[in-house]
Amino acid sequence: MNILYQIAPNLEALGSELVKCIGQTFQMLIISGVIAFVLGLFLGVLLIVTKSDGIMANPVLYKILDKIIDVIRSIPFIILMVLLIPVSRAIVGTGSGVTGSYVALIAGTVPFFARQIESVLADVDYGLVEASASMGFSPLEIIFSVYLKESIPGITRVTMITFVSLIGITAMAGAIGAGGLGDFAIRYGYQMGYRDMIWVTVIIILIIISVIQGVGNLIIRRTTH
Amino acid sequence: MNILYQIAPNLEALGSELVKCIGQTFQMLIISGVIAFVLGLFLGVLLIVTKSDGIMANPVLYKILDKIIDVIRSIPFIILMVLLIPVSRAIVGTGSGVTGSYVALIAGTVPFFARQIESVLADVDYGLVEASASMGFSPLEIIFSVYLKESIPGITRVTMITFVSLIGITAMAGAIGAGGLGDFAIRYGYQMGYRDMIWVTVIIILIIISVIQGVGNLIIRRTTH
Amino acid sequence: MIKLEKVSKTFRTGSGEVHAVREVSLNIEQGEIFGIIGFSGAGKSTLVRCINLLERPTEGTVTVDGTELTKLDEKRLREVRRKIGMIFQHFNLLRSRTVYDNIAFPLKKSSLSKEEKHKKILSLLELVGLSDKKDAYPSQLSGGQKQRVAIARALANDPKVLLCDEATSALDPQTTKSILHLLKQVNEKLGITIVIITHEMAVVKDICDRVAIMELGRVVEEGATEDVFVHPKEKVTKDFISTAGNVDKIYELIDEGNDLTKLQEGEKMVMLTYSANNAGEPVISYLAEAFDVKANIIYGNIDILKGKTIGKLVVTLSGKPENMEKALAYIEERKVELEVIKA
Amino acid sequence: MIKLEKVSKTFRTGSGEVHAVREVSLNIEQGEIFGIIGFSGAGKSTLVRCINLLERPTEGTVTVDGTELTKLDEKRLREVRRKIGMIFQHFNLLRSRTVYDNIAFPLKKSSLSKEEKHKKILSLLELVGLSDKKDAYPSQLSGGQKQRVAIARALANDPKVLLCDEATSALDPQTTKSILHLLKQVNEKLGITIVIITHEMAVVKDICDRVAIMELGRVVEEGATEDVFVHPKEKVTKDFISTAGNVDKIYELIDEGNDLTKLQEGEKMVMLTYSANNAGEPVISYLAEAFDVKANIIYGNIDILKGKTIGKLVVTLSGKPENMEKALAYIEERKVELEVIKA
Amino acid sequence: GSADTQEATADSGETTVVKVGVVGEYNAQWDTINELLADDGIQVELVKFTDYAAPNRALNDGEIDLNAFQHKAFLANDIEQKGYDIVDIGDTIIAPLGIYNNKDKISSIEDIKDGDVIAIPSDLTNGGRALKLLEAAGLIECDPAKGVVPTKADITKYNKQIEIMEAESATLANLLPDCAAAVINGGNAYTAGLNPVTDTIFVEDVNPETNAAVSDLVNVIAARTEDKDNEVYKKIVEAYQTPEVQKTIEDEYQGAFVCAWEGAE
Ligand SMILES: Nc1ncnc2c1ncn2[C@@H]1O[C@H](COP(=O)(O)OP(=O)(O)OP(=O)(O)O)[C@@H](O)[C@H]1O
Ligand SMILES: Nc1ncnc2c1ncn2[C@@H]1O[C@H](COP(=O)(O)OP(=O)(O)OP(=O)(O)O)[C@@H](O)[C@H]1O
Ligand SMILES: [Mg+2]
Ligand SMILES: [Mg+2]
Repeated sequence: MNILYQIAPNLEALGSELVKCIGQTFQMLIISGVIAFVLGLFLGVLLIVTKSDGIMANPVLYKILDKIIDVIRSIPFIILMVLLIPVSRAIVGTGSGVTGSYVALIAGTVPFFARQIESVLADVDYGLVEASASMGFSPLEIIFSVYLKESIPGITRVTMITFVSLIGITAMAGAIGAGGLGDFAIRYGYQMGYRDMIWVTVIIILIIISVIQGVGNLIIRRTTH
Repeated sequence: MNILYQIAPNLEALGSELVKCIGQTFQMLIISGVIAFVLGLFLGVLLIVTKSDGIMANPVLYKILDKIIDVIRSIPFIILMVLLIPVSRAIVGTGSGVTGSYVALIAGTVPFFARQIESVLADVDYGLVEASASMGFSPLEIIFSVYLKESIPGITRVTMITFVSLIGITAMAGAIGAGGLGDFAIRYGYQMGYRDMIWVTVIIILIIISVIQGVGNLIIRRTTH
Repeated sequence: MIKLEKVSKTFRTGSGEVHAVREVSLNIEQGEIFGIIGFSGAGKSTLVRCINLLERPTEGTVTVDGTELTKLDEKRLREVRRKIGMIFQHFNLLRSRTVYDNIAFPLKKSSLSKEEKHKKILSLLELVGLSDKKDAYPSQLSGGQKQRVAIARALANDPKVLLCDEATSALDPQTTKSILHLLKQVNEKLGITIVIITHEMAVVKDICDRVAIMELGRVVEEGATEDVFVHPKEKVTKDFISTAGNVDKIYELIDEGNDLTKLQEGEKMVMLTYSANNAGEPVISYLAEAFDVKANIIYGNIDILKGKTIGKLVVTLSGKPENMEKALAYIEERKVELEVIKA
Repeated sequence: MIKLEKVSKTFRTGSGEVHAVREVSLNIEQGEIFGIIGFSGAGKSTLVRCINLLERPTEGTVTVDGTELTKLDEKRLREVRRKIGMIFQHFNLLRSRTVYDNIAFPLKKSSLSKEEKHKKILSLLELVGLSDKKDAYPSQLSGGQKQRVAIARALANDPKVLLCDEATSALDPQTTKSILHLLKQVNEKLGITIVIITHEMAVVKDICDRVAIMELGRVVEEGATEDVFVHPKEKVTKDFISTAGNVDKIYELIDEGNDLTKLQEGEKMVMLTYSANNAGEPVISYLAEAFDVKANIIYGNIDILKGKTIGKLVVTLSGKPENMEKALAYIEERKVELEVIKA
Repeated sequence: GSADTQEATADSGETTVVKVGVVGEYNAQWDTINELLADDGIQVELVKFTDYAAPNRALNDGEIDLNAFQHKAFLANDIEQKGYDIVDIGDTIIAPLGIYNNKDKISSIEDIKDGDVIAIPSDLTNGGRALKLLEAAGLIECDPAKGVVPTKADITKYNKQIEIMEAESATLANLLPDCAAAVINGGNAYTAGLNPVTDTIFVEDVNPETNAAVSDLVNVIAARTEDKDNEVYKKIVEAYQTPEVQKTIEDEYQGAFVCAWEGAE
């Protein structure tokens, strides 16, 4: 501990604040991460199957989804966050703090994730889809048994990429008072100029990312044959 | 023009400022976009070929690159930008303004793009790599003729995704005085509360994104057989 | 069972339209094994893919088991498809699943109990000789092993109709034989209708009741296998059968001036064609006995098709000129087709 | 030209080790066409992939054209590989390139002028009969068309050694023939050494000078094609040859009680094996002439291999009992192998 | 916390928690205030925002009870633009802006020449003020109609053809080497280790007698209008405006912040 304080002298004073911020980050990552994963997967699948050559072709729905995703992605996250405050208040009762950040974090992650899922699923060998269709599987069954099952490695890869991006935007959620590691780094490391705090947070985030990558790579190795 | 002013009353006063910001955004997007594309492609390829089962297997180099990318992605962009001010000053002579933003924008984009390129190239049929190897092609030739050539659709897809993310982070480059559309929206739309300015910028960004997606989809359609 | 009426399929490509299938009408009976042969690119795969509407015909109707598939909605089509097994030319195995799970895949919707499914899969694995590979992934299999998994998978759901797109092309003759045996068995025991695309004439001979020959998207000839083999009408059919029997090789040998084809003074080289209506004729023996004409067999292929001996034999006849003439006349009489190749 | 010494290849998989190739030593001469046959999963593909080191042998050395490949650095290996063409079992065509560009692909590093390359590609397209598909993409080709592109591509670089992994398995017999003809031609004209994996005995018979039979990763038999065909030693080889000739079918027919196999009193059904050292014997004629024994041909396959007639014939002999005995003795004398199947 | 704190009485023994929204980390004075209020059973809990636009909204929406981060002009603009129903309930400090020079390039206002880049804060709180300061320094002229918070669009005349670059307040000190000078507020300059006396070439006049506009630039504590007379909040304001707090501010911030309430020295 002493050596730690020597390397990062501000840690002594800011230690408890840091711990609180780590907690906030985890809360944001886990809750909005899980929800964004499910929603993004759903949307990504919807994009693939409703495409004009998809198994549930519906060009109108595709076009609409496609545009909505583009619109949301066109809004700088910081502004998106503000625009969504009323929405957040309607859904979770508050527009600020950790709880108030979920809606914005999800909205900032889902379109991006959905696009990536779309990209992964587009690489599934169409022969497999055909084979399942020839066995009389319904579109829903094809989605689960072929599209999703066959692209677990790809889905894992983009989930890792998205997760890291999510960590990036939680840093901005500090703007609406959600705190978190990124915000801690901005406030103390950047605005207050405590360089040691930047490195401490970066190392913590790096550990989080490494754990995620480790798990992800394991899944990829296990599911690639 | 009058109708425009009626819909967006603040446009009259802020019009010239907006035009200037559009210019700044284009400058940032084009210059850092092009450089980040080249660097990211290079790094993504390097990741794929140096992997333990790659055509130029070099686990040590892979591990180093892998970690560097993780470290950079662990740093919240706003902080990355500040940390890179001295670097930028060393390279392009200034750490602020549009010119000073390039280094940060590139550093914020490349690791992300490289990861996505890695993901795309991982999906190239290894049989094709083998076939080229059996023809006596060198690793470099295999990279260009097989990995890159065969995954143009995938590369295009992730380039679009990354490009949109790049637009997102240019909004933050306002912090070092680079201006741009996102910063315009934040300052006038959000801080000053001119809602019409938010929508004007969102629409402009949407148009930029739509053009990019249009071109991208065209390339994908042309290169998918 | 399967009725195609004026089925056409046209692909639109960058460089124009490709008429892969043109106005094909076919009637495949319940319980039949129906072969489709034709040169590469003739449209065989496309035609078969039209049967279960994997490829929606540009024109024409497809009726399977009394149901007009081209009119069904998606849901009903799925139900019908569940009873149509298909073996793909490119296998289409699920990469993320083991051999066992690939075969289990179509059983997902089956009403069998878990135990029954397990047994069924094991017996299918046994059948295709892959019991020891049940936990391997497709990427760890040889080409033939993949094809065998595809076969087992197609059979898993007890289909009423089985569509096979070159189901044995990657297999050695022994394995091919056992697979064909298996197909014949399911065909006979369970009355499954089988449509089989192949370019191996042996396969057609062995198990097809009827056969259609395709050329440039059209079915140019169609009929009972033995008829088509013995009396091919179209040039393409003849080509196929001769390449299959390999008897044409004699012409090459003659061209090459091979020793075997060099004739002595007065010898004649003839090709005898045995067909259903002259089977059981000891022609060569009779020639020797009655005309003192010796026949030396050089080349030949005599097969039994539907219980009848058919095929071709190239022989060199030698004997006195007057006997030779009589002998030839005699052969002609016995309805053995004869062609003097070289004299 | 190609020398394998104690080459072994072991794959490590989740469920244990797979010994795909075990201690194989082979010597393939310059200008030879060398066939490899064996059941599915025997290790043929793996062995051939060891020749150009696409699969690095776990043990053993590979020498091509006097160079020990297993010792070369990457750069030198690439140079050697440029002279080893390969046709893959799964084609491995580049999806983003047209047929034309796929064939042009290996020519990238060639020293030919643009004009020469163009001419060469067109002539290769002509050769494989795909001139009209030159602008098509692989996804728009039928299975056989893809294989033909792969063949053209492998020939583009004027290789000294050509490795073919089931290069004709997806092709109809006619196209197969023309491709084999082509291979034989390049082999003879340019002295290219060809290693060919196949499960089509016709391919082996047609063009292979020597053949190796693999089983469970080992080469169990090896020799000149005609020797192996006429005097197979190992059971697996016999199986292969009999399935190829299809003569074993007679046993099935007997089991089935087919009419053709029903014998009259005193008749005998025998199988005659013609081999290189009894060729040119008009056995059947002589039987009739000398013993008054009639031979009715039921089934058979007589082929010309390296200028000699070899093959099997199943005949029913009928005649007086004493004559029959003499006849059989006579046949034995003439060194035509004889086996009484049913009496 | 929130509105029910109204009912809380000072001597009920329970601690009343009041959420105060702040921006930045210049909060030493709140520790002093908490000490002063401990006896009254009032505890201030700081909610830290990084963004200037957030605290007013959060206050208006009831997510926090008070905020203390802005000057009067900013508050007035926010109320006007966004329709917030909030009021100021007490003056606090003023953070004087200074024009900090790049010592390699210039050493006085007179050294500024055409084409020089001057960086100013991009946020509204300080941006308009910075322009006013540049106007006071004689470099530009602004549209008087826009009051104390003009934007770049309101510049009517450039006396020197300077190039004004807007950047995040916290980075300004970092960007100084790229500019001729930068307008930096007290807090950020303090963080960056700049001295408001020795490192500036021009400083904002914070004396209300000589600079009338400055009264609009005094920071305030704001509350929802309905809580204008809340006793607890009044106590907090009182606690802020004590010599103890003034001492803390002076000791901690060395002139980066100047106490601006009535009665402060
Ligand atoms: N990458 C691999 N990992 C594990 N096992 C493998 C791998 N590749 C091949 N095998 C196994 O090695 C054995 C030999 O395979 P190989 O592909 O050489 O067979 P083959 O003789 O070419 O068969 P086929 O005629 O069916 O193509 C098979 O049992 C196969 O399952
Ligand atoms: N998706 C497609 N787009 C364009 N043309 C196609 C497509 N699929 C097939 N074709 C063309 O249609 C024709 C028939 O193809 P098909 O696959 O039915 O041939 P096939 O008889 O099965 O040949 P093979 O024996 O080689 O498999 C070919 O000329 C092929 O190039
Ligand atoms: Mg086909
Ligand atoms: Mg193989």
